[in-house]
Amino acid sequence: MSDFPWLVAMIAVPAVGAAVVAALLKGRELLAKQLALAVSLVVLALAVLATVAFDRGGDRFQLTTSVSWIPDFGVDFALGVDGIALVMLLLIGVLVPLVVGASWEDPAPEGRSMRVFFAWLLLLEAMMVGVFAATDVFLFYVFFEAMLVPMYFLIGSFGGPRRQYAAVKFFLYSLVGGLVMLAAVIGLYVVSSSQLGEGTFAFDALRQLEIDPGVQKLLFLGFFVAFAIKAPLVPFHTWLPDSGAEAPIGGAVLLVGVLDKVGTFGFLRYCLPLFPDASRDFAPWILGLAVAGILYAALLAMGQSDMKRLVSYTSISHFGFIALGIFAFTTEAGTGAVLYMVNHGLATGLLFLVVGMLIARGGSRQIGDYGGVAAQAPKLAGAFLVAGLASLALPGTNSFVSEFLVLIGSYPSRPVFTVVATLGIILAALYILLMYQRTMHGPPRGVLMAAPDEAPGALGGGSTAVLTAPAPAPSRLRVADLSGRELVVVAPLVALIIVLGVYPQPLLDLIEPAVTATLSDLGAPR
Amino acid sequence: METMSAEGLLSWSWLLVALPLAGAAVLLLGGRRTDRWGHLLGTATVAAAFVLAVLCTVQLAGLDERRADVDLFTFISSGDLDVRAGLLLDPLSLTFALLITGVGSLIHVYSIGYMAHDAGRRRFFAYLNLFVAAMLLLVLGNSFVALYVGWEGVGLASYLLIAFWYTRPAAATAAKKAFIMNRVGDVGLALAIFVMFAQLGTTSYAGVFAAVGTLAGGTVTALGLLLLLGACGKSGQFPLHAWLPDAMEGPTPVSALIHAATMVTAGVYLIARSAPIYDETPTARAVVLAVGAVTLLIGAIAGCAFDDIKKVLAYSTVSQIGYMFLAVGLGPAGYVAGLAHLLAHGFFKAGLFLGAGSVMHAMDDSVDMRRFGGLWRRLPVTFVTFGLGYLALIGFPFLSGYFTKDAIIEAALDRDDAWGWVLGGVAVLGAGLTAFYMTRLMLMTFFGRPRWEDGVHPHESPSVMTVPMVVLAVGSVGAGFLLVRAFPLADWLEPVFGEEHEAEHVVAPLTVGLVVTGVMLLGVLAAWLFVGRREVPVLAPVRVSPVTRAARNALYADTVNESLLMRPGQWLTRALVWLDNRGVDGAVNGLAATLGGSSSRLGRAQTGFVRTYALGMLGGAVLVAGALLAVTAG
Amino acid sequence: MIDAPDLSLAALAPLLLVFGAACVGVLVEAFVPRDRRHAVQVAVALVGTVGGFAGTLLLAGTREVTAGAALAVDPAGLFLQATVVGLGALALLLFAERSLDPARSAFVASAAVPAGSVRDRELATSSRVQTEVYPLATFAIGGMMLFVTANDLLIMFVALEVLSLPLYLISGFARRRRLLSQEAALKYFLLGAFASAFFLYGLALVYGATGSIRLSEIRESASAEGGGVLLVLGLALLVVGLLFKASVAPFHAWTPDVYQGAPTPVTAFMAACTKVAAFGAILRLLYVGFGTEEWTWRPLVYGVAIVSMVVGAVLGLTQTDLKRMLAYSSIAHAGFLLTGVLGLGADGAGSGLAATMFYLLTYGLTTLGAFAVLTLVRDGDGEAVHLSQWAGLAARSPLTAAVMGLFLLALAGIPLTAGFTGKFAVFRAAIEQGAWPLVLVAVLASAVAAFFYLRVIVLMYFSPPAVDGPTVGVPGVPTTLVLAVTATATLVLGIVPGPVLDLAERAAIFVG
Amino acid sequence: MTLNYYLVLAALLFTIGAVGVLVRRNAIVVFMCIELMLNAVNLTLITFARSTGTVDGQIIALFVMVVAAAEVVIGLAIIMSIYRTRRSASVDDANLLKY
Repeated sequence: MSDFPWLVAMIAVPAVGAAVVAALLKGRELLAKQLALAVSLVVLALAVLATVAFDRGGDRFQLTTSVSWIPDFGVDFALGVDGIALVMLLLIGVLVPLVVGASWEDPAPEGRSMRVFFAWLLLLEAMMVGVFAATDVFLFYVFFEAMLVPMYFLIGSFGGPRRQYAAVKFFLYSLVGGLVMLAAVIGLYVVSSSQLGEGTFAFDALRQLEIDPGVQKLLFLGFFVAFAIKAPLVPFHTWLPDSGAEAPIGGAVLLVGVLDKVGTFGFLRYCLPLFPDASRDFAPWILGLAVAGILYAALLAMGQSDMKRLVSYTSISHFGFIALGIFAFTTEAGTGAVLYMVNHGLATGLLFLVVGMLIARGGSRQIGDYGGVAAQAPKLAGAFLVAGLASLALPGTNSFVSEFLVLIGSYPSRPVFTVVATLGIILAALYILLMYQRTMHGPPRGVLMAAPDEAPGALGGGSTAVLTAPAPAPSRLRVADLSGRELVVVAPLVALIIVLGVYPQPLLDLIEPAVTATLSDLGAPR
Repeated sequence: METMSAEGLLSWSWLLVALPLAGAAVLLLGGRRTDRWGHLLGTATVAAAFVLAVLCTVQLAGLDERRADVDLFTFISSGDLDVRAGLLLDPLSLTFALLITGVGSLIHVYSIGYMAHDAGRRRFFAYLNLFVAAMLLLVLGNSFVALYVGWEGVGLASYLLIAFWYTRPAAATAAKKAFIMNRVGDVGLALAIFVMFAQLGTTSYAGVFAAVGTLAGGTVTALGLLLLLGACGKSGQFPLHAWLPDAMEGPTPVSALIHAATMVTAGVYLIARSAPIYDETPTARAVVLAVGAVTLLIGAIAGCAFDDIKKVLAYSTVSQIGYMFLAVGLGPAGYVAGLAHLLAHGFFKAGLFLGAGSVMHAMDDSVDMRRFGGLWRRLPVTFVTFGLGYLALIGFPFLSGYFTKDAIIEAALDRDDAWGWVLGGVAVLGAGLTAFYMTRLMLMTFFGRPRWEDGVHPHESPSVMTVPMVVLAVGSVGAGFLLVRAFPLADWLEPVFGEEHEAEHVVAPLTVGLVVTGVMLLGVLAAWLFVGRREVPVLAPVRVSPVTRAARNALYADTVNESLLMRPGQWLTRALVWLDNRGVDGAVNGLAATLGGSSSRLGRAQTGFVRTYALGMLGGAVLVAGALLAVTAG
Repeated sequence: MIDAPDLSLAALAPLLLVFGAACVGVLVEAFVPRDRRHAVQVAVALVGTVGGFAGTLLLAGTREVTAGAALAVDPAGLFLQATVVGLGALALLLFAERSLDPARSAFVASAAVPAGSVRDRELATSSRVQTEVYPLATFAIGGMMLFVTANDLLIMFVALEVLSLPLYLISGFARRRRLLSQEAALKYFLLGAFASAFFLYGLALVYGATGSIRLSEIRESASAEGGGVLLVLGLALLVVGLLFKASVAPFHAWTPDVYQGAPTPVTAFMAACTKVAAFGAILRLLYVGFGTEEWTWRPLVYGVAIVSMVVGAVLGLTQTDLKRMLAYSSIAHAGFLLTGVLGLGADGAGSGLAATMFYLLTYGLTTLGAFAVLTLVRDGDGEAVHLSQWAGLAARSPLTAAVMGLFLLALAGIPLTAGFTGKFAVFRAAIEQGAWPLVLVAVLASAVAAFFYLRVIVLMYFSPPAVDGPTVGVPGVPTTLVLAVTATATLVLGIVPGPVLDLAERAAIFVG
Repeated sequence: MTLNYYLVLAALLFTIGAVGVLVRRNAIVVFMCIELMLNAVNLTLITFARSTGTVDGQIIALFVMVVAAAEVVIGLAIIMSIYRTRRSASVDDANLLKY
């Protein structure tokens, strides 16, 4: 069972699926959707089976595949996962089918076709799997950059009013980071060739290098910039609110839920083990950035009037917690940080989906255009509340476990940073409840009021397309509550949020060994 | 303290939490199809929990250890951190469990009637069940983490219930305010847990209390203060008390159960539970005392000035919990007294709120006492039950308040130092104020000439509402005597707080009793002089003394919060948004603009004239040659 | 009594084939009736170039210095020759495209007729096509092949002229917008001649300093008595001449104008082949002739590389004409190539040569393809090259947009395209020699450059189609072939570059 | 060393040519200046041939003349065609292509 090339399959299936979907004839939209859904479900199944095949007690990297790819550069097509990568693969597997479901009834922007949307989506999935599964730094880089293209087209072709600006901004930010990292990757290769005779990109080999501290600092910074932009840490963050706000909901979910995790994943997988000394030297600064980011982004979130921007800022704040957990260098915090990546993907994913469903009904992203929705769409409100509570890390939801682990794990080694970070939980409550109160509570307001001639339920329909706000008008409209399809999309996330909130241990058992290994690479100060 | 795992019925005690939780789940997920019987299910689960609690208590009383651990499953385990989900059954936790489920059941029953005509009744019972589950987890959990989970759980339930009528902006805002101020306290609690883990490597009661002695004094004090911060947030103590009166926006049964009887006393529970920590740190304990005393007065003073019946009761709650903090702040001498007062308060304050609810029910949901008056004839049952609760609260001799409050005052005086006298004095003064504002309330509500608005026809509430009120009234009459004299709570709690040492009294109990009663009577008299004798104006007089104005503004707590925190926060947020857009993002866009600008500026060099290009080439050639020569020379 | 120098005809076969084809072409002009001329010319030119290409492949591995040590037929030379002649053949196919332009050719019927004259107008509509371009282009290709194998400065100079003169001419052959075309020719010619004067003066000085013009001997005497002022000046002027051809800033001024004015197929030809030839010569001159003077020219190359990358990337930002934009991109890429040139280690070690040659191949293919796409999108008078005209192209013609997108991403150096592999190779070569600051500048420059490639994609995909937008012509067999080859190559060299990299690796040998 | 005079003279001629390219407008004259530069090079070559005592320099000079001749053909052709269109041989008139 375990010698089946799970990871290759998980990359190949969606890639092929994307090609097929793209090749479909015009007008075969429905078939395209069904194919996309089927493919993504297959990937989910593969992910689950791979988890079964994964032996917790076993080696660091399992389910490995390695084929020589570019011998002249010493590049292998080498895949393999440790617990950290595995849980991320599971997250991808869970999110993509839901995104497909959520985008099911989106109307395509004129001149475009949802067929293309789903094709890009599947390609993106393949790339994301690859980036987490790669155990060859070159391969990782290739996926890291190639991943931009599908997301670029998702934002640019299917996004909101300012999608062009957002898409280019997203692409250039990531590209700059990526190119700087490229320089560092090559540098690493050169170092390896000088130490091991011939250059290699194999992660396990590079881990053994003894790099001179000065060089380490340079290389570390090269990687760090790329990951800090991706994650994103303040002050490299300003692309995220634009992208998050303009991206189609499906894209936004994957962008914030998975794509950005590549940054934090990169810290843990590459920065720490490859450049231990530099990591230790820079840790205080990075922790400073992280903690500042937690509060800064949280305050900014409160200042937003656009729901999608708000959610994006909350994510930036959460990434601060993850970074704090990673650079605290303790098992508890590290494990918590990885779990946080997963949980944040689920919680913020749900939040984005629900916000998208609300926007689809009201046709506006402005908080001020809503009010009293709960009275008419209790299910929607409920899902919104669960997502919000998860996002403010209420005990009983999954996020609590990870946030608690991060903080309690960081406290012993970094008390000051932790105390400041803990203030973030007050702000989290503030920004979530502010948004919830303004949209769901109070008397009906804004776009819920519409001209009498408009038929009741005119705001129904399940699409998550991003429109611009219609002018508010006198009388009341009925907001359709979640449709059956939307419930199917939302329910799994809600369930996972609760279950992982009460019984997170299975995931922790998967993650912890990998984190311990990483920290042992970090080793004692040399 | 080594732990012995529970067997028999006790090992099923997790059902205490599970039952109401299941109820909540069914009601929330079941949707409309559970509307018809939802409230019954909700009540049933809590009632069942109560029965179970009683049985557990009986069995526990049988054990010589009077302590049992129920280990359930691993909650969070990573690295050195190992948090197991489990329950700790001992007299303290079960006492609370009984109070919560008992009073809870009564209020559920009451709510059946009270919410009969509300479209969201099912939702209401779901939230109530959720609250009971969380509250039970809070008191039964066997580690600070479990407590924290329940702690925030009740916070959520309280949020949902305060905002139950969420279409009213006031309700929504009050709910948010409550949650946020609670969160402030939660930060303290969370930090305390971090410190425990960092210093002791564990968060379970057993582990922490066993090792707390080994900690440095400063650390223990820090622990104590952090826990106190949490307690203040939850129990509406100074300086985090401003949310509790606003919380009255919720339906009255909620005010009775959550914001009077149970949740707001969680802080007292926390401090009592953490006795081993506070035993190590007189400093923190002194702060607890100070908080208690200050809050006691603030609550009492504010209570005198409001015309909103629920607000008055809310401030009374604040003040009474101040008494409890004062008590537990006294240490071993006061724990039992504090808890006794807590239980008694649970009865009579719940009763008073239910009574107030019944009054509102009769007065078309009006809460303005200036529009009441002369209700005793129309609402006999309510009047009687409410009256008994009133007497119990002001400490009328031989009713529950009398015993428990006096016990606290005695304990305070027994310190036999200046502090003792100050605290005792404050407590006595508080008793007088309590008598004043409660009498004022009685007079304005039940006596005098009716000042009802037109179209209001007061009528007694249905029995489903009155019965619980009667039960609670009985409780408020008897609880004090039972707890202090008949079956001393002290003996029952002895395994938790150790032998009750019979302190020799500085002032004879009888004297204390007489003094307190005297002050109480003075308060009543004053109230009659100010309110009872003359006609109550329907509109609150505007030209009043600064003292009254201050009292009406609850001593400006909200004003301070707003001007010190809210406004600056909003300002800071606006500033940061500006900074982020203009500054951080502006820098990036600026860079892009600069590149674009320099591009078109450099582009000018591309004049299209061959001769310019040639010049450029020549210049380049000269540069190249020069550079090369320089390199060679150098 | 002078004895004839040894001529290894085998080693010269590719050159002879191409030049032969060119001469035959001239004869064809004279003797074949006009109506059949075009077909014959195309046939002859293709036979010559494809034959030459085959020849270079057959010769793979030979290392000999022949023709009186005037030519060095070595692996590197052959690799570059193959690249030049291969790309040349593709470019010739673009020349031969007849189904796109309503007048059935991109070239003016008779260059001698004044633009805008009566005769010109009637010719513009006539079906008469001119065929001199084929022998001219073939001569240019031959010159380039000679250029990259020239083992002595005189041959190099002659080759330079042989490749340049035809280019000057055919730049002026555009059928449409003739004024621009002629202007381009004039500028290219004057500046080109100016530059070759510099090259020649450099030659003279080097000759004076070393008493020889043979690269190997220059190397010896240079290492023997070190770099005298004369030698250094000579080197400088030689380099200037070559950098001009390679359109490296600050000698780039002609590039945008000429690229824009010349007929698009010719632009494609220049962009791809001239670049290869020029860099081939630069590599040979610096590695063979001045390999020991490496300490001298390294800082120079370092400097011009930075200038070139920055100028190209920054100036490209605000271009609205696609051909001009690609011209600036070619300037930037010249900078990237120079980072590869720096990859020469002590005693000839280092992967610089291989990397640079590989980059030349990938860049040539990609840019050729990009220009080929330009020829498809047309409006009333010729190609629609203004950026705004490309808005919403994806909606109108998805395939065209997709192919263009691919080439642009490759130019931007996105992984899984040839462009990325090339960039990686040259950057690696540079970092191995410790030139990481240069690489840092390079990556930032390529990020800036990426912006204007992206802008085209944004326009094609994310913008609403322009009203009265251009029509996308249906390419005939030749252009289709070119697009197919270049696109495929761009992908293959991105996904499985192994074999070709290996080839370049093994071919990285200069003799002489 | 008298030969240096020739070199200096050649250098001067080359410079004059280069400057001429920069300052003259008429395409023909500009082109002539370039020719002047080439001939300056020839002079240099001959001088060096003399100093080094090899004939290579003279041979190169011959080559250069041939090439120059070829260049003239091309150049004049281009200039003529432009002149016939625009009725002007001024290089400054030809600047439609810029920026």
